[in-house]
Amino acid sequence: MTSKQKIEKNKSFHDNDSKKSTKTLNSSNSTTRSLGKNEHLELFRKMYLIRQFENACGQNYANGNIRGFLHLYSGQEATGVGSLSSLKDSDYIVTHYRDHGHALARGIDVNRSMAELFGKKTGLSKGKGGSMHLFDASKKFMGGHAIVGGQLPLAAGLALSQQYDKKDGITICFFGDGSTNQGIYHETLNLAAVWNLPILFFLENNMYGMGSSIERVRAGGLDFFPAMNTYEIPSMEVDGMDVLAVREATEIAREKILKEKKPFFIESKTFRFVGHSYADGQKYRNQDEVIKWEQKDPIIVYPNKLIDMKITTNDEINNIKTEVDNVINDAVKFANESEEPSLNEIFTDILAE
Amino acid sequence: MTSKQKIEKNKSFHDNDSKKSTKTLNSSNSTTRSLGKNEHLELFRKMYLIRQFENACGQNYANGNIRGFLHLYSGQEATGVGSLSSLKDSDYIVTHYRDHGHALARGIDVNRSMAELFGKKTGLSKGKGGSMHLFDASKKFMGGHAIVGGQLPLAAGLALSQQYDKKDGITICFFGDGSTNQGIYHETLNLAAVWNLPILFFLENNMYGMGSSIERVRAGGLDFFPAMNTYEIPSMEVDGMDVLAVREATEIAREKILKEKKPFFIESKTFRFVGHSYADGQKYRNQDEVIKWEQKDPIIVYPNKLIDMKITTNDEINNIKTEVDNVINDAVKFANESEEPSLNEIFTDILAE
Amino acid sequence: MPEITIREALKIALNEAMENDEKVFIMGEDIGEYGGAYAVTDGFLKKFGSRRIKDTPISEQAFVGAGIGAAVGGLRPVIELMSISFSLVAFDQIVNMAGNIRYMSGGQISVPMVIRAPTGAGVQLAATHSQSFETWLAEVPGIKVVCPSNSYDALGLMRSAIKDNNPVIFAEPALLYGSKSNIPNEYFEVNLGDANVMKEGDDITIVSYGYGSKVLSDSAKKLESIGIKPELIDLRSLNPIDYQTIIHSIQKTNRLVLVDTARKTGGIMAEISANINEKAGEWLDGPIVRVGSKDVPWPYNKNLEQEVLTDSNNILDTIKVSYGI
Amino acid sequence: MPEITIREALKIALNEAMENDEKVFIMGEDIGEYGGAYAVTDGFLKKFGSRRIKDTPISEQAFVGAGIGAAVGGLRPVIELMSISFSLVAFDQIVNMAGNIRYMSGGQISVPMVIRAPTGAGVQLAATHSQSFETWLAEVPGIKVVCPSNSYDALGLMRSAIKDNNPVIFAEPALLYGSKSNIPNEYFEVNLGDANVMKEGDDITIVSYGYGSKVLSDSAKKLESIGIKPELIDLRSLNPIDYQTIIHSIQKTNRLVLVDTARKTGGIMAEISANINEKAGEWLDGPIVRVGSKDVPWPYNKNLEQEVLTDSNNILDTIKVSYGI
Ligand SMILES: Cc1ncc(C[n+]2csc(CCOP(=O)(O)OP(=O)(O)O)c2C)c(N)n1
Ligand SMILES: Cc1ncc(C[n+]2csc(CCOP(=O)(O)OP(=O)(O)O)c2C)c(N)n1
Ligand SMILES: [Mg+2]
Ligand SMILES: [Mg+2]
Repeated sequence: MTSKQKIEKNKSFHDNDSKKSTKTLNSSNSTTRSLGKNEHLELFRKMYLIRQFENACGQNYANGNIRGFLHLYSGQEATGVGSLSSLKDSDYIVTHYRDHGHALARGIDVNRSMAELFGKKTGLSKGKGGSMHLFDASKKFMGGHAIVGGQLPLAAGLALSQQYDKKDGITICFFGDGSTNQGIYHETLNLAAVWNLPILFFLENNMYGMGSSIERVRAGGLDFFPAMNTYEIPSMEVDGMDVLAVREATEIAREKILKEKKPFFIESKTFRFVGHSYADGQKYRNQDEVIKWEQKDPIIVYPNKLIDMKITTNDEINNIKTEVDNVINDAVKFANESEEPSLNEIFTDILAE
Repeated sequence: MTSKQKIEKNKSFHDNDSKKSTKTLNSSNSTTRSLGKNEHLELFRKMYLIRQFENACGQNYANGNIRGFLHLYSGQEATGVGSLSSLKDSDYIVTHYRDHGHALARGIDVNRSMAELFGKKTGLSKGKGGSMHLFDASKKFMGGHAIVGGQLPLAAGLALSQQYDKKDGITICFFGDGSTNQGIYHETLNLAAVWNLPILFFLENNMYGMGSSIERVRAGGLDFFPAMNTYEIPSMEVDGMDVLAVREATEIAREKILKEKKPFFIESKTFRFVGHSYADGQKYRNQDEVIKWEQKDPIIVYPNKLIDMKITTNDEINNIKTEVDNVINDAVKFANESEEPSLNEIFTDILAE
Repeated sequence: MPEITIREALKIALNEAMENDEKVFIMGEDIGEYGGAYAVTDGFLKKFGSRRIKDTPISEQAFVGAGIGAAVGGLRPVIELMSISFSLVAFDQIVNMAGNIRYMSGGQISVPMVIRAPTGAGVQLAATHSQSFETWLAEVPGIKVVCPSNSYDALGLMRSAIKDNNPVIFAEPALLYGSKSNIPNEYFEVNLGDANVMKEGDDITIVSYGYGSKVLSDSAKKLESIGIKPELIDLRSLNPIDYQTIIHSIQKTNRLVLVDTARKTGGIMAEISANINEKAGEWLDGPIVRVGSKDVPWPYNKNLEQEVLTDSNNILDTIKVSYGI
Repeated sequence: MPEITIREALKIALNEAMENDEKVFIMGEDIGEYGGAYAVTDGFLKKFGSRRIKDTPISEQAFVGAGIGAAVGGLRPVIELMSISFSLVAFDQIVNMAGNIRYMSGGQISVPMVIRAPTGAGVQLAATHSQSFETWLAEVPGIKVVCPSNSYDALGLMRSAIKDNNPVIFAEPALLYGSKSNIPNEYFEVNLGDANVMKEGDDITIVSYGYGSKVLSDSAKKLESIGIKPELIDLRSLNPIDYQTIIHSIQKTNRLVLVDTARKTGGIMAEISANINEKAGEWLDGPIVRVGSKDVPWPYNKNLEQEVLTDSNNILDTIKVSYGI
């Protein structure tokens, strides 16, 4: 039985017709086996790339090469990589300021990403956007948005353009648990539902919005997907530390969106291993909690499982790590050595012709 | 069995613990009998007062005495009168632009209300607010707000002040079905729930937001109360054309709010017999629908029931009507004869000392 | 040269754009079944269908934001707000998203979108519904803002706005929908950013826009009756502002009066006054004078509202006092 | 005369108000457990408890609106926004509700509320997080707006703001939280609406506020080194504006330079320029000159951001050119 059959059979997503509640989607050994070795290694490579990218960012923030606000994705790699591995070139991606992971998972150039964080001319946005605003329109990666919740209707509009032009793609929109407290979240869910937009609402529930535990600032507790009922948007919960489960959930969601011609909602339970931004001392949470979640670190758990299942070897994993470490070193070097944008650049890119 | 016992016994409100769904609250004959005659007649008097006030407004809009936007409450009288008859002096009232009914139900001076609509010096706000902005702070009637949904957090803040000062009152906030599409609705429900505010969210679901049938612009259909589940706010649905049912629902809600120290949500299904505002040609709906609802006209149905049940007589009802007609005539006369505000008034009431 | 209302002019422009360009669609509250609060899109739903005429929920944040997204995705949305006062609930989307997204992406993205909205006071809608937020939006670098005062400009500006590849705020004076003027039979456009010399004159330059331009016409007659020949300039565009036309005019008249029917303080005329003083102050024989509505919230009462609102007498009185006429 | 930072000054004022008046409470995102994004309320939750130190959801519309309601209900809320850029999502509540409710009720209601928010660019937060919306809010008739540039003013203005019976926007220059200056040992307040003559001088009046006042101090030194004695005025209050102090100064210097670290176009300095020209233009020997940040969205890159941001050289250069020095 393939993973997908399993899911469909167990109806383990939340559908408004069935009114059944969701089970958390986890990958089983059979799911794991259904993927080719190269795909597995690519998933690992991407997750490790993100982690090392974030580590390099941390160092370069400390030494002043990167400035402004820096929000790291460390810990959430399985969510970004799993989900985006199921998308197609025709799909739009929209996300918030914690965007490095999504950018790299989408396959955006590592050098130009790092250069953007360094504010260099070679950066994705010529150094004008910085960490919170990564864009690569050629890969349909439409930002990187720093106003909490502000990206949601942008994504709905992109989905509207796909529906309007009868294109085949969908739009995935990432957002955090905290952003659900913005009214625009509610407005966008309703609009997408009423207009049957091909949008995948992808909640990365890492339990905290800055220093606020979501259970403290939200009525209804930790789970968001049940509320999708009231919008008539089918939903699914997934273990966000499990890259294969996330990948599978996204694959199912994408198909449902295109087949049933309506939105879908995935809630991925995940965790950031680091502070909200580089400046955060994390007084608001217990280190025990962090340590508990680190047991699920996808960078460690996933390759170990692949090795256990004899899908790959320690050596192969180490080779990938070495290769990625070099990529990151090169990216930092590239960013470092890139030119500063010329001062005239302040006046360009304001208005289109 | 008093009406209240009946309700409690049937647990016919929507509680998040019981997860039972609501039955519509209707008044029975026994409920009707539980009220004294004077109370009944007062409920009728207020409803009739509102209807005649609105009729007078219509005429005076047509002849140019009232200008700007005019939104009439005709058809919804049972909702405003029923709910506000259960409130106490310590309770705050906040509403939207369709506010004449709530003002009169609260017992605000008819002359000064009409004078406000005429823009006169003797008006509640000295003619500065107009139809959409009736205020009487001495009666804790805090407006009259014309931005859809904008009044919701104001009400939450008033409830917060009651909670903060450990006062006994609650705040009732009226709003329409259309306003639920504003993000601020979602934000306020969540805030009130998280902070356990003593607020009664009172939805007047008249099925239309201007020309938009709520089912067309809202995912989740006609019923709003089930969604309160997701905010952990207990809720109740009530027949908004039935003044006694609304009164009872509000009484229960008020007690629960004060006892359980958390918000409550009432959805009153009602109907406006007239256009959204005076200018509305109602192209968007079928006259049949209007006629169907007019069968439930509380101005006709309620007194007939009281007469049938021998609680009152036709003569008594007619006497009330005559008395009210005089009150309205006097109010129009008062408004007409009142002075215009002096032109200096434009500069006052901007900043407090 | 048919005489048509501004409402009709807008209708023509929108209808034409819908017919000529499949990428153009219209959305807003009650623009479809209801026909639009000011009846501009009346009949459109029937003609173009619900794919292209989209009634929205009362969710300005979401549908303005979705308009931005649709524009980024290659469509050309025309969004109707029922009042420019309601832009406030969507201000973050307009200012921070539409205004900045192109810059933040280093020019990878453009937002070809029009937001239409009735603006201004004068119909007794009181404090929350009578404002003129186009003056704020005109300060946002990534957004263009225009405002017509007659049917010719309404049609010509709307044609240009829909073709423009940037977010354009199209403020429509609420008092002027029914106001009539002539349009030519041939096709024309009005360039976004070009002011209009409504009337030539040698003695004094008076600048306004939107409903203010209507007020100017009245004051011109009064000024002429006392022997002063004003040159009247209708800005038409608040961002960019056509300084060339203004400076050209004051080089002739050496006097400048700025008229706004929005509140005097902080409006667009403050910027023009400051800027002309810096750039071309040497051409002036007297101080630049601003006339604007009073700095108070808008009252409901008719007399009070009229007292607040700039009228042709205010202009006349101010000119008389300032220039000692 | 202890030397303290602006952060500490704000902390003192808030702590004192909380101790003295039970009606005062503070709310905002992460002001409690986290201690505040800029650590102004660090330790307050422990001291005052969760009834009076309220962590809010990320729902600016709701909690700003609830602040208005609480104020109408008799409390004295102090609301923290993490950035004045986030005021945009609550703009309707601030502008339309807080600004108009008193007027619309004919004076029945007052809104004694303070909204604190870091403002301004300079720390590479890019386009959406670096703006200065106090310039817009200062145009709303029913709202007061202040902005301190040093610890004395931060303390004195905050004391007055909390006691004021109106909505007060308290803009805090993000770049200055750690900036130190002296405060006296005795109790004092700074009146909302009073400008501060930072430095007396005869040759030229330079006006600014907030971070701009800091920049002024630097340029003053440079000006003095070339023999020009500037009089420096820190507005402190953007609404109302202390025109008396400005006019008094130009009666002496006959020259006026207006400096803003917000964008030049449309800022508060445009209004002051226009207004002084109208009211007191006869006292000036040369045109009023504005210096402001460039009219572009805020870029992330440090050099670009610094190029956009007004600095003391910009002031010097502008003065040199304009006055031919
Ligand atoms: C409208 C708005 N309010 C506040 C902020 C400040 N802020 C930035 S990120 C953040 C927390 C968001 O949390 P969440 O959505 O859970 O995302 P996460 O950071 O956990 O990925 C806050 C409050 C903002 N950027 N925009
Ligand atoms: C933010 C905002 N958007 C739009 C409007 C215009 N408007 C006024 S009333 C209304 C309909 C509201 O419907 P509902 O909430 O159902 O109340 P009802 O009129 O039915 O009582 C609309 C769209 C507004 N006043 N404010
Ligand atoms: Mg989070
Ligand atoms: Mg309704």
